[in-house]
Amino acid sequence: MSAAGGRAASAPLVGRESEPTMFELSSPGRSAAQLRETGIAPRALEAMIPAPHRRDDRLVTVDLAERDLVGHVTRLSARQYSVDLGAYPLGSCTMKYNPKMADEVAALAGLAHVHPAADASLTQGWLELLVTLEERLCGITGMAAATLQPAAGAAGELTGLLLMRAYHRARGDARRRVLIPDSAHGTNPASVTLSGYQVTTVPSTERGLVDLEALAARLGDDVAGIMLTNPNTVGLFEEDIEPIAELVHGVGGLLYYDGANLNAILGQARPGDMGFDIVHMNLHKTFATPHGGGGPGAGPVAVGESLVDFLPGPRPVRRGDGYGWEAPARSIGRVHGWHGNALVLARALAYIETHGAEGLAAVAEHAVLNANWLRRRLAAVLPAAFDRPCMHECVVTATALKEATGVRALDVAKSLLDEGFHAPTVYFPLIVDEALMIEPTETESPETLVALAEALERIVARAHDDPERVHAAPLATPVGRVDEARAARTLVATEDMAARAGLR
Amino acid sequence: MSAAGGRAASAPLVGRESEPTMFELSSPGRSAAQLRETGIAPRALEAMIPAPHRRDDRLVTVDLAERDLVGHVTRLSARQYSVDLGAYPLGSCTMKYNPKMADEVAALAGLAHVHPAADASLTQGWLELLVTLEERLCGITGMAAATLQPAAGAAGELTGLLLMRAYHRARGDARRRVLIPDSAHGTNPASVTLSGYQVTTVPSTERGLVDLEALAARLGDDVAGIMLTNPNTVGLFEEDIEPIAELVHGVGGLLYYDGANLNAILGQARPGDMGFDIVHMNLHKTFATPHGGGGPGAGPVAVGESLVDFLPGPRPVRRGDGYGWEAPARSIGRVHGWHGNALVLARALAYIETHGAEGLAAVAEHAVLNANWLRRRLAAVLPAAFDRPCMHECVVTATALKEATGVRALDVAKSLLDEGFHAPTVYFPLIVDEALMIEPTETESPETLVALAEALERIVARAHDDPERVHAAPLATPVGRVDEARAARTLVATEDMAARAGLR
Amino acid sequence: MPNYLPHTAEQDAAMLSFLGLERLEDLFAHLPAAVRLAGGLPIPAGRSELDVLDGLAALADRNVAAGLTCFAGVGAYDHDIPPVVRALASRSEFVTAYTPYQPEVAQGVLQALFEYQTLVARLSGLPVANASLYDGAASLVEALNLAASTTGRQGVLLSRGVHPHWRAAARTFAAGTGHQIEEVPLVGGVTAWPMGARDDLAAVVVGYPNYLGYLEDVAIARAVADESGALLVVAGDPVAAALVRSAGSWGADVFVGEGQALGTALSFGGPYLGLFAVREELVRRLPGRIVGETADTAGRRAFVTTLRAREQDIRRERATSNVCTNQTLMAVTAAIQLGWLGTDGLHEMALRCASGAHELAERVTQIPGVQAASEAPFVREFALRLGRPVEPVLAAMARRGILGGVAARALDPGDGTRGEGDDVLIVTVTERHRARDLDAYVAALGEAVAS
Amino acid sequence: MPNYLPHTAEQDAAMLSFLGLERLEDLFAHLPAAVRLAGGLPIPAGRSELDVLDGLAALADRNVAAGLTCFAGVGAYDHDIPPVVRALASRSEFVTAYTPYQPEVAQGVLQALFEYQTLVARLSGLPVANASLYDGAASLVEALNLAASTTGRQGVLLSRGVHPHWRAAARTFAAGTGHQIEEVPLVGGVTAWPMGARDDLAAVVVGYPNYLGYLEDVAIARAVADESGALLVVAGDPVAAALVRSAGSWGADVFVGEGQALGTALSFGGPYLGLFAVREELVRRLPGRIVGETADTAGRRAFVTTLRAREQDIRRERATSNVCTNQTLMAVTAAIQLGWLGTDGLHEMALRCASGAHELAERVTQIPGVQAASEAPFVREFALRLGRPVEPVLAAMARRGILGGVAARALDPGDGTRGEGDDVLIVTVTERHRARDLDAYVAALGEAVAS
Ligand SMILES: Cc1ncc(COP(=O)(O)O)c(C=O)c1O
Ligand SMILES: Cc1ncc(COP(=O)(O)O)c(C=O)c1O
Repeated sequence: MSAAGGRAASAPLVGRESEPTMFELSSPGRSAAQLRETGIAPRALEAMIPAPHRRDDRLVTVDLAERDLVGHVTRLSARQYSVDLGAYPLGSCTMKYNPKMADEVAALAGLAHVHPAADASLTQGWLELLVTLEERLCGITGMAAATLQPAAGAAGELTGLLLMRAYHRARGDARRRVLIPDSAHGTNPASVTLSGYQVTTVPSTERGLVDLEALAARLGDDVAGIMLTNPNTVGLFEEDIEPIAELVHGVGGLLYYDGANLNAILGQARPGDMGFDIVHMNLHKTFATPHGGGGPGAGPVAVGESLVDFLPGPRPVRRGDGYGWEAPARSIGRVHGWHGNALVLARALAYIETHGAEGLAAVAEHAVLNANWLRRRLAAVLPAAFDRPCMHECVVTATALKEATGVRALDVAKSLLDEGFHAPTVYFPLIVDEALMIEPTETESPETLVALAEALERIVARAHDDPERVHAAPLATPVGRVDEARAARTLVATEDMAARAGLR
Repeated sequence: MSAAGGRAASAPLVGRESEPTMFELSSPGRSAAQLRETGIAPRALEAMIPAPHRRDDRLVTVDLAERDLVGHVTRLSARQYSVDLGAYPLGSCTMKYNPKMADEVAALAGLAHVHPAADASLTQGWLELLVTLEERLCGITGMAAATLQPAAGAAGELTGLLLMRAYHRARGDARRRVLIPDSAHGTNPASVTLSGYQVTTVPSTERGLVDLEALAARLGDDVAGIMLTNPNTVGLFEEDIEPIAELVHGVGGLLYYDGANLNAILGQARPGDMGFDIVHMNLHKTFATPHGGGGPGAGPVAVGESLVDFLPGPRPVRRGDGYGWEAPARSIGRVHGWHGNALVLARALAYIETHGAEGLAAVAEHAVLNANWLRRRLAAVLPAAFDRPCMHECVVTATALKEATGVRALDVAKSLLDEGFHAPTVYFPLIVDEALMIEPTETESPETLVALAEALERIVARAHDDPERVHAAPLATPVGRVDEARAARTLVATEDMAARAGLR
Repeated sequence: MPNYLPHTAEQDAAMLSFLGLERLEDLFAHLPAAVRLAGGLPIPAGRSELDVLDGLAALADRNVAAGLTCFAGVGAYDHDIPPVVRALASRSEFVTAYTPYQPEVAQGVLQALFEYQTLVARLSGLPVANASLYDGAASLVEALNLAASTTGRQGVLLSRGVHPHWRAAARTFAAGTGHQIEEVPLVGGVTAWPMGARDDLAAVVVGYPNYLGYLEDVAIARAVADESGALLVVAGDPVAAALVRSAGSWGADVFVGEGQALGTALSFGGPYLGLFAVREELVRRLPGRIVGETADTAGRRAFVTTLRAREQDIRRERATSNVCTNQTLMAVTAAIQLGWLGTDGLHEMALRCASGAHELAERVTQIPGVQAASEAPFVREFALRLGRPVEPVLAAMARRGILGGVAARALDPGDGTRGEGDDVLIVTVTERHRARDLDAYVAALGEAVAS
Repeated sequence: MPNYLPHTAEQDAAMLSFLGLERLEDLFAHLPAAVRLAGGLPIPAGRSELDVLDGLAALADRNVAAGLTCFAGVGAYDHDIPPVVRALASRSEFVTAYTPYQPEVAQGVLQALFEYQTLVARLSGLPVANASLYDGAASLVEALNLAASTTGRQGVLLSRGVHPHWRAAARTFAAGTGHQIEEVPLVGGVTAWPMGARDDLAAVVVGYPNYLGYLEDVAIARAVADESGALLVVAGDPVAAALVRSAGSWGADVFVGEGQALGTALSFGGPYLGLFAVREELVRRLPGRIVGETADTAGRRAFVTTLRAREQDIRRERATSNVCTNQTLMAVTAAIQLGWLGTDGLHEMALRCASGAHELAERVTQIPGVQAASEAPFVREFALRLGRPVEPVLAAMARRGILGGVAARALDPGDGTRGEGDDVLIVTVTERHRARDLDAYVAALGEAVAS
């Protein structure tokens, strides 16, 4: 017999058992679907699909009652941490509170029920929305124009690099290398590779910033550009951005801004004003479109004047009284199946419009205030990797703690779960040993920061008193530490693989 | 300092701490509200409200950030069991799955944003909805007309009894007593008292049914009527309903049907056909409008021809091509501030329309099937109080268990929480010793029934092996057994009382 | 037929056979043949939920009122409910739970109700509130029952300033309880209380503001009650409460009110939220449920429904209230909405309502033929005398997209009177109204009374 | 300015003083003066969220397309999404979580993705699926990268039956990877494959059904691939998959598809859901995330993202994919929608689409001047030749409340070609269409082409 759909023992409220998969809950003959009355006569499959194409078996998916589906999914949700439950100080991820208002925007029938191929005359509202968002993003970044097509940050990176490539090509300039600091997020080098360029790594100084001399040494007229995050991934502002820009521009290269950390500088500084030519933004970070457990996101790319003609197309544009589509003259082409993650874009616009200029500046101020307060407060127990003012996040290191107690950054992170907080990012950036990358975001209150600091202090104290307990963490969670090695050794990625592996 | 709004340690996912109250999270100067731009000039309070009426202090409620409000309420929700998490076999409560479709009905702007005093010409949709629901409820119960005003079952009872009273009064008949079986729900005698009648209790037989002889002995021409639940609160169908009706009608009394248990007979039998004159329904049970953690409900009252003129008014009626309001000739008057719990009524209609005649009959069949299966399956461990076919629920008794092990019905109930199920109703009906009243409802699958039975079997076995563990239950829940005596002894019903009691 | 049942045909058969039965109908074999329904219910066949949803959406579209700018109030207010409140209050853990009978797994609802009780107590200026009643009318009815059981008397002086529908409901239920309700008329928009001590008086009830929107001198009502040893029941409004003296500070024994304004949509009149608070001495007579704070076996803070000895399942025929199911979800919603508004937001919101109302009152009373019904102070609603029947005026305004208010005589108190007169219109302003809405109102009313 | 920040003024001051600072701007003192923004952002001031919501709702109202009966498809389908799916998929635990980096507190998302992977594998007929990619186009791009890295070759034979936008995207990204894409034209609605072995061929890509709706003989594509040792990539549709042979059963190495039809609204084109499944041998080359089953320290079943050695944060410049954020929420939604549909529901839904499409195809091809673009079999969409430009026809139909389909030439493949011709209209039927909708379609098209 299949598993019981009405037993809640996997909900942390009443139990610690595992939740059956929907396939274990499945029972042939059971069904939740209710299809409308159409009045259209059904036809025999045989009369429509000739034998060579016809499935000869029934495609078996799963057979659930609506009640059991609801129980299952609700219990799964109870097994999931989220911003709405508590703080999520995950560095580089900007897990701020996502205003619920945006959910209602995304649910508007007039936005949600529009076919992407409908003629522009029938989608004027959407086009105005997209054009407005593009203008706002350009205002925020200090750029000339933007494409809204990229579906996430990494897609934005690759788009931006292809723009860089097209720009150089158009000038008959076959450059080959792109510089990236060693602190960069892993998607940066991956995107460079996919764009057909080669990565040249630029080391960081002991201050956590780009090594200007090393940079200069790596420059040459085969350098297409540099990819920078500013503030960078250790949370520090690249104070030498002006000389960097001058150097790179000096050899004819372009500056690419990885905007994942834009939250720190909203209304304080603009990539365009720093000399960047190409900027991608992670709307799912800075502009509070919720992250969806891993996605969707949106990664618009804004560019300076000299790159506008290369933008992906078609682009939504103002046209007389209304709006239409236009392909840029030397467009690199499409980078999305349609027009980008439109509903994510609508959410971001809603966020920008509620905040306005002052509100966005206040966001950055409080993101930076929170991070610096935590950095200072934690100095005694988990010192910052670089002892200077940070921006929206701080990277601390557990190296000393490990040496003294054997407790590692990972153990601290897992213990934090038991304290009622999501863990920070660990072991990133790679240039910091035993890194814990903490990004509180501006929507966490000072009281929450104190509680978080106290929790970390308790954990560090416990590491000295009772390291075993810290190694054993987490204990309060639905499952304890997970055997990741086994998962990778014997891949069990589907219910059917589980059955073949004798796990069902 | 106030408590941390971003710490999730009260969410069972990561902790077992208590959640601060919203007042503990409060911090003056903090605010979530965003009011619209109106363009209307604000006026000084002094210019509008004269001194004797003006508040001289600020009404302090609570001061939260939106992010902390969201965290707080989300964590509270994680501390709450619900049908959507798992089975809720709470006897007499019909905690069936509530189709989500009805939530969308209740959210329709055209229903939710209608002022109740708007003229009938502006609310034709609502009027048609109400008239249609009345027709359906009459069809389902076999009655002539219904009022939709009562806000819950108990309000329906009192309305029905006032109708009974008006009916007798109109005939110049000043009757004084209403008969109620000793198994009745507590609201029944309370309603009788509030209607100005006196309660005469009718004992049950050993078979769990109304004692016909005792009933006859209590009849007289001062008897206004009898209130019955059928199936009654022990889950049994009053098989003597025909002679009962004959007896009561014989002395000029009326039969009142407490429809809380209507789920059992949908499409199988109708109160009207059994001889009942007045029927209230709990839409929040039978018709799957969710119970809201305690309400809202809706308790329409349907009546036979002879009572129609007394119904509360104004009533929605069909009028020519459209719909209007009408006050019944000898109406008892209003029983609700407006027209009843309208959005609950809309949900119920949606449920009825999706099911239709056959669907409702299937509901009853499976509610009864589930209850009987459980009764039979549990016979060895928790015997039914009355060993005969039950309807939608079965009452089992822990008397033998208590004698053998000291484990009581309450202990069994609390242990069931640890097994991942909500507990059944305990110690009701009062006529059964150590009662556990189990109503699985039709939306729980056979697999869930098996799991529930197995859980009860485990608990009973444990009661024999390790009674202390059963007494200590629940252990898996956010709090353990609660000191109810202390709560009643020293009432702490508000944050301010808690402060005065030194609890803050 | 919908698919909400999880049973497969094979499972039905197996379960029946476990019971020694063959067909589902055998489950009902012990029902007397005469009462078995033959031929099925006389209602239509089922349809898919999507079809049903479409049908109900089409009905909803025929509610013209939903699309009008709403200046109607009188106990049902068109306030903004922000998305965050809707999102939180609709969490299924709140929506699909039952009454918190098992506190160990119901701390969510219980704590939310404790918070709600605190907020209602603060609004009322009284120390203890219950966990909700059906609506304002039900709260009034329960207040009369409480007063009668406390004083052992039956007499009620009920101001005609109390919402006509609440008065009607009070009269309906008095047929059972035997309360003797005397209604006290309004003169110039406020209650003209009779003087003189009486020995039968259980309660004196005053609306503050009254249903026309006017603020009455509650001190007089208190004096009238004191003279006869009766309880004073103040029927108040939670939004006005942000600006005016609390019921408690006027010396009320009981506060009753309609809480719909706190996060619940107009909803055609329900489900709403009955507010109820009392002096500490009356706490053991509180109708409905009440949540108290206590601890669990490990000493952790815990909440539980308490004073259950009052409850109908224990007291049965000795009970003074039969309320069981209440309006928990609306109470939870109110706590969330008040949490969103906060101290300053509630004050600001009320101030905006009042500012708009005062501006509108000034402007419309400049329209020839339109007069204020009273010179008494008001907060966010007020009454006009149009000197002509109100309904045609409202109909004309509706054609211009405005729900112009509530005709006093449309609120039938059920006592044969028809309110304050055929020409009285009650107008309400909320924080949702913009300057252009007021302009449109003035224009539409001016045009309607000019024609 | 909105109120999403929890800091009070006093708290700001206290925190600044803890840092030895005076004003918030001091936090940015170390930024070079030249890059400090003076005068604030050149964007409008903030507004309350309710005002913003109103403004966006007004924009939304200007999307006429939302109100039309939708016969447009081609990778974006107007299927019913039942309330229960919306309610479950919008639970904030799913919506507001990050990527499941801490599996101990992310079993909800992880298990849902495991279930999604299982369902995609079953739909594709291939054993392993990933946890989603951005959309169908992105899946195609990743499939080409996978094929190139597997074969060490760059050549691609890409049928013009594959969605024109996907082809366009493939071409865009090939500028970086250096893939040599050759498009293979359609003849009579199906691909006219070139024969002959080649040594540069990494992948052969066929649409099944193709973007015009037609079912092609995938065996030929398989043979073309085999001849040259290339991988076969089948671009399929999850709804059609219920009725036609799976990609796996045709011998595909990689299945790619657009999953929007599984519970995601039309959404003006995004966020959608890229489906991706492969043969077991290719699993270690899967782009994007993949969830695997394992156990925790206590032996309890647990899920975790796995094969992370492939991931960009480890591989950096050696990575063959840069995908990080994906479409998890849409993947979770798809699992829920498929859970709601169930085996029989999915089949029945697909059958209804097909029945309606075949009826409509028969009827419209009786309209003088309207011809089927191909005699090839189809499932739920098909192409018509109108013998005249399509746009004016669609405009006329829109005036009658119908979105009549997609003009083939509106789908710009970006290669200079304009699809299958100016007169080709692609028409899609879903289970939402009723008989009266088909009637209206036939009438509207008839009228439009007659004029
Ligand atoms: C610094 C940085 N760059 C790029 C990315 C990639 O963005 P996405 O995950 O949206 O593809 C991230 C996100 O993790 C990031 O933190
Ligand atoms: C048998 C019975 N009668 C009456 C009632 C009262 O209904 P309500 O709670 O809606 O007032 C109930 C509900 O608990 C009940 O079970």
